[in-house]
Amino acid sequence: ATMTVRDALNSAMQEELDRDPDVFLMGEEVAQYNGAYKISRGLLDKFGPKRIVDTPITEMGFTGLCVGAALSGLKPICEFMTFNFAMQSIDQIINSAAKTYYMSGGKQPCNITFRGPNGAAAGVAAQHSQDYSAWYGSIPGLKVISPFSSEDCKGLLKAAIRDPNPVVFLENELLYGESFPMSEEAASPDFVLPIGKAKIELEGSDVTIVSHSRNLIFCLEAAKVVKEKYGVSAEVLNLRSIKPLDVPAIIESIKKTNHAITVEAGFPAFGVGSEICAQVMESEGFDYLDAPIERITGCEVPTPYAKELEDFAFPDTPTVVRGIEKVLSLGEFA
Amino acid sequence: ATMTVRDALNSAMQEELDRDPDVFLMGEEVAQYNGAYKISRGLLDKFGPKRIVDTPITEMGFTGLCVGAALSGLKPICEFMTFNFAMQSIDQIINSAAKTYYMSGGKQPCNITFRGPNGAAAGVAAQHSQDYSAWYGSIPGLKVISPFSSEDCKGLLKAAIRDPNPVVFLENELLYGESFPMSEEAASPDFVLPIGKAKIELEGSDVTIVSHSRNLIFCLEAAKVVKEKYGVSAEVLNLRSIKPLDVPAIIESIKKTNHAITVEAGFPAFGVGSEICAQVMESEGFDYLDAPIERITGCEVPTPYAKELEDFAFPDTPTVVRGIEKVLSLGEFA
Amino acid sequence: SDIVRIDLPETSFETYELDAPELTFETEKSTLLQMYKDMVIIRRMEMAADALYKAKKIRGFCHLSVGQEAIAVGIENAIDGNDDVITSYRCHGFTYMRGAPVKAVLGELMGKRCGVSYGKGGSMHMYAPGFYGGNGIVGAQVPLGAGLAFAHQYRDKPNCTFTLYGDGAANQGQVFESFNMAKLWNLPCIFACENNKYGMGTSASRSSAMVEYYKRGQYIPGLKVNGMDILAVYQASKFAKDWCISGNGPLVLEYETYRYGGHSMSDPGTTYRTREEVQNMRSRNDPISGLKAHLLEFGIATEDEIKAFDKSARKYVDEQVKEAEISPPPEAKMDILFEDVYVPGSEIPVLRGRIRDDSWSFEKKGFAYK
Amino acid sequence: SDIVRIDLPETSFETYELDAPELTFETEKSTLLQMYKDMVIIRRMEMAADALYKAKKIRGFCHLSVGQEAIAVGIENAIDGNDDVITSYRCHGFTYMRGAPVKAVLGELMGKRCGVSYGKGGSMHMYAPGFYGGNGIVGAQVPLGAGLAFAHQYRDKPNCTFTLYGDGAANQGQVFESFNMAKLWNLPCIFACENNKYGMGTSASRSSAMVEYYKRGQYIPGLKVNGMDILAVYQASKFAKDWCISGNGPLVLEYETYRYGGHSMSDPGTTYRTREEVQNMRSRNDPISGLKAHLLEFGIATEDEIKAFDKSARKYVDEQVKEAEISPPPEAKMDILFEDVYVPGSEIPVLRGRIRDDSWSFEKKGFAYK
Ligand SMILES: Cc1ncc(C[n+]2csc(CCOP(=O)(O)OP(=O)(O)O)c2C)c(N)n1
Ligand SMILES: Cc1ncc(C[n+]2csc(CCOP(=O)(O)OP(=O)(O)O)c2C)c(N)n1
Ligand SMILES: [Mg+2]
Ligand SMILES: [Mg+2]
Repeated sequence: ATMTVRDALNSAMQEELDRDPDVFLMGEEVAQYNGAYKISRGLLDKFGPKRIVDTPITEMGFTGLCVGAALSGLKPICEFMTFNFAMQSIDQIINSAAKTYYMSGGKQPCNITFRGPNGAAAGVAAQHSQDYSAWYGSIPGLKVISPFSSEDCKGLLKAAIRDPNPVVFLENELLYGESFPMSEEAASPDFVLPIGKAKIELEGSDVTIVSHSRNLIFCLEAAKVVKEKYGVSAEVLNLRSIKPLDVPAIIESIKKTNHAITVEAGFPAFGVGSEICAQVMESEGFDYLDAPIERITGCEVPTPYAKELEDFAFPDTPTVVRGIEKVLSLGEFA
Repeated sequence: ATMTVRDALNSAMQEELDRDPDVFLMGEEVAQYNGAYKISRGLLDKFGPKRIVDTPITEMGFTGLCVGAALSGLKPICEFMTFNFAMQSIDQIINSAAKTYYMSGGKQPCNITFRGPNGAAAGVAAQHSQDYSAWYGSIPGLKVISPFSSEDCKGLLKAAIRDPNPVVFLENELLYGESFPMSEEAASPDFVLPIGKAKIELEGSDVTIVSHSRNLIFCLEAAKVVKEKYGVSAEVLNLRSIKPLDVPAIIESIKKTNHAITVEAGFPAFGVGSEICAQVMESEGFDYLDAPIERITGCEVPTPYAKELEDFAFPDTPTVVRGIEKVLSLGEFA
Repeated sequence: SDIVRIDLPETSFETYELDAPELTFETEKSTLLQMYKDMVIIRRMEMAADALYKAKKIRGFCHLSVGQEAIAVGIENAIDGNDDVITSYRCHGFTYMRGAPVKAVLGELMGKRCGVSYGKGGSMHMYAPGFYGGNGIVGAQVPLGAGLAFAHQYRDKPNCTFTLYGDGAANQGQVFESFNMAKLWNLPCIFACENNKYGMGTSASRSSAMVEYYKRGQYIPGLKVNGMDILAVYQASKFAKDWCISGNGPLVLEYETYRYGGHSMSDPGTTYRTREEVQNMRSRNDPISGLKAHLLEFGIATEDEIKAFDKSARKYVDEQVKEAEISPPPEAKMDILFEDVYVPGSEIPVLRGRIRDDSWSFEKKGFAYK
Repeated sequence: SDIVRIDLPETSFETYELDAPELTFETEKSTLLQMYKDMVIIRRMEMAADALYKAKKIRGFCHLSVGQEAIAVGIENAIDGNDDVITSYRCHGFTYMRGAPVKAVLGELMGKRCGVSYGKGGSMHMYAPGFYGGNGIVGAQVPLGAGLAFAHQYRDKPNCTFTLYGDGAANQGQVFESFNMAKLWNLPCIFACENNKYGMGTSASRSSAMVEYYKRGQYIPGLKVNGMDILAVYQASKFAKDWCISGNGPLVLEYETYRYGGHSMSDPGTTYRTREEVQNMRSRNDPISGLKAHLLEFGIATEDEIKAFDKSARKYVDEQVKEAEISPPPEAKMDILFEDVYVPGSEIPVLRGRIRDDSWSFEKKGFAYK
């Protein structure tokens, strides 16, 4: 069977709302409007206005309110219409949610899930297109998830909601409508994925492609291209989580392939790829590398509106192919 | 002659306020109180309440107000009591200041300087100790400066105020009272340093230590230690700026030393050191490295209060020494 | 004579800690005529945008102000080029009124190089002299507007800033932070709430504990205005400017208005309100029909003349659409991509491409590593 | 009898859209006595903190509430353990009143393992059952408090939350965002402004366009209380709890108070106000002296008995100081450093040290790479 990412997220919330009366969903347009992107469709009808709560457009306020409810022992799911708007409330996410457990010497936990679309959609320009993976990923006290497929979304959102720590769950608007296979096991309400384990989406032996979220589509396509063009066997690794970063899985793959590229849609500097390069360099994985790791990233510009320019702003299949060619000294890099 | 960092910052502002009537200073306690850390001492007396403006404790509001004034052509210096509080207004810094020039296709510049202490002071715990270098450094449209000495502070703050782009100027509270030599040239009101050029604080031939801001103290001390202990000649590079990052200077030094460590006080993941590792790995500098770059960073914990633990949370001289020993296979790493 | 005397209905204004503007005032016939033409052009322009969006020639978000035209046009007639305006993403009418040609607005929507932001901003990010956007972050423009007003005061200029925001935005904390500073410092800032009754799918009463937006400055006087009547908008806006430049400090205006369409092109706008409600507003309160009645009543134009205006407005917009459509998009070139991140001459040396090899050097004016 | 009748002065309250609490009420003698003892202990505790800071045994920030003790004590007497309290960094008195021993407060200040937060939080980050901090970010605790109130409502519990903030914090946007949600959703939240006249060096009138903080909820009723009179604080706080649990929704309280010392230990507190002002408050309005007069007046205690209480409070605090002083700090060990980042059993596998070799593995319960 298949399921869209939208439905996977919806059923993850539904199951957890069913399972635990302390779970509630709060955010802009989540209730009566069924969600700006319809992720919460039907939840108001099923769980009523006490548990599915529409808010005013006051991110700082409702984020803080959700964190307060979490400090009190409830398990809020705090939806951001997009994570761009969470920049208004990032102080509450970091200073109130992520740090309190530590500051209290372990007295005051905060079981909360912040979720919503992260990164660019199509044609929404600079203010609506930022990818916050690395920012949140840098914060001790947070866990940061960036799922790809419907199974990822379902299994990891449920894990996030159950996790006793604050979790940032970064979705991708352009994936919401995508369908993915859904195993029987994953369809069960008991299905939960462990946070922090990368997944090999495609096994291969010649080059490791490390990516997360929607860019995996391009990675998988690029893997096909290089297979056909050069007979190259690419291994595609879906990080699934940014914090923790499954470095052991990356290293293991590199030991096999001796080559790696990273692919992400965030700004290049201080990004996910940078951290992976640094961690591989300082690990035993380094000795297995036959070429430097190549980073494929978003371009270092605020996202332009016009398609002709926007097309340059984020990774695509040809760019991933170029990255593979580069680390393997093929094509233009031969 | 010598000058404290505090006085250097003060005179930089004073000179620019003198030079350009469009420059004004706004922030909490900057006027009547002479600055929470006395950086703006005397400025109210000299320039009056129109140009030295005390604000309510409303970071989002006064940051946005400063950005609006900058869009209108004024040149605000927006002081944050610390950059921790700027997390409340980071949306205005990024979405309104950094991105507008691009979103307007170059029609709407924004000449503004955001400044204040960044990173940890002593014993101020988790909410008051975050280092934002990498976050701001990731944003195209911003320049990010992290000065060390009094000359850095004076020359670069003046450059920041004059720069037609939004500049984030990250100071360090623990450096405010430190004295540094001040050349005659630097004492002049015409002294301006170019943004983006790293400075060799100490020449050396065996290992490159790349750092910024206050940690350079430990780097210089560590250089002495390894000199005495092993006869190692360390080159200490003061980045001065996080965006742009002077990678050419780092590579040049590595070509000479073949070994490098990075030292910073931020959280380790997705940090300044990560980006340096990645950029060196993908450059010709890589071929000159005889060992992987070692990152010395803040510890991956929210900053603890008790000194016994806080001491573990940030780099110090012995840790820098260990880093050097590691890349050179000396001491415990021999 | 060229002058007409306007008698606004008693219901035009409601006041808070304030004496209402005069209901009676004089204005020039030509002004009313021009107001009419401008409203018609804005409406046509946005109807064109609607069609272009449906034809997939506009991407991403597109927020139309159909129904709300009286506000942009009324304000512009009350201020001059040295005054400032800033608003949210619902900005096409304001952009046009501040001087951008229709072609430049539609060109921007279509991501063309002839667009006001050269195709880099899109629907939400338009600028013009004295117009500071177009902001995509709800509420963020409000402190920016206070800053524009601060600059007027700093420069000792007798000017004001109209800072527009929606009924949904009116709850944002930074609005209140701006109120506080503006009052403390007596800034010539008009906080102007376009209350169109909904923020996306949320009605005012579900988002706001107090829906009398003109009172929400609390310690700032307020004025509620029938925002569907351009004459009331005009008179209130003139009053507001006058208030500010007379040194009275800030003012909160509430323009009561209505958007006929959905929140953005992706919202049908029908799930959270009834068709009757929309139909009622359209048929009874339309600002264009309202002004048309005045033009006829005052003998400023005949039914035929008005038809002719409408026709020529349509023709004009159609031409502008065509011109914008055939205009080229930005060339898919790296120098254009990397342009405008920093002010020319002050760039950082290299901006990175998606792959390191595509990085751009401003010194070389070419790829950095090739 | 054990009961006394209190007649509060007319000047105790000012109201906004509200009927004032009764000025006359009865309470137990023992309650008043306990209030006195608690205020004296808090004052002694903070004087000890002052001395310890000067002796460099406390690091970083340290914000004392000397002069403001009536608020923490008055509120605690009006609520019960199922109600919640949250405040800013000026939190020592509240922490004590919510059940933490003096030793644990002072221990935390000195970064000792016996501290309420085991030495990890310091002055600004203290917690106790029903007490949620201690927050170092001005204003941030206000939406958190609204969330605590939301939780009471969610659980259908007849409880309320006291959300304290300063006159400076009162301008923060998130305060208004919280007001709005609390009123919309009828949350049992008491927004309680401790107006001590200054936010750091800025007087209320220089930070706030409107200094009647009890009115600033605008659409939320408000009550101003003489915060230097613990009986008024007590009565107002009881009224406030009652208001909330009766389903009336939120309430804004303003406790008018004064801090005798500087903003924090690094502020002498003398550059922005006169010594006379401070002296006046101390000598005429001190909450402890005020209650002492009542104790004498009602014959609850004699001058000698009170002296004895004072002495024993001093002795008790001195002992607690000593115990805290000799208590050990956290051991300088990596497992303690890395503890409490995540809830045990749900940690991420490895947290990095300053150098990779110092990274910690929760699986190995030791260094990750050694
Ligand atoms: C901070 C932030 N939160 C959420 C959004 C998403 N959003 C865009 S417009 C809008 C509704 C705004 O309503 P209102 O202020 O009434 O203005 P209107 O659209 O009616 O003109 C929302 C929720 C956003 N752009 N920014
Ligand atoms: C967001 C933020 N901005 C600034 C500060 C620095 N700061 C700490 S306390 C304070 C003054 C607060 O005054 P008030 O709210 O009146 O409380 P009081 O200290 O008088 O109890 C300031 C500016 C901070 N901690 N957080
Ligand atoms: Mg609206
Ligand atoms: Mg105060």
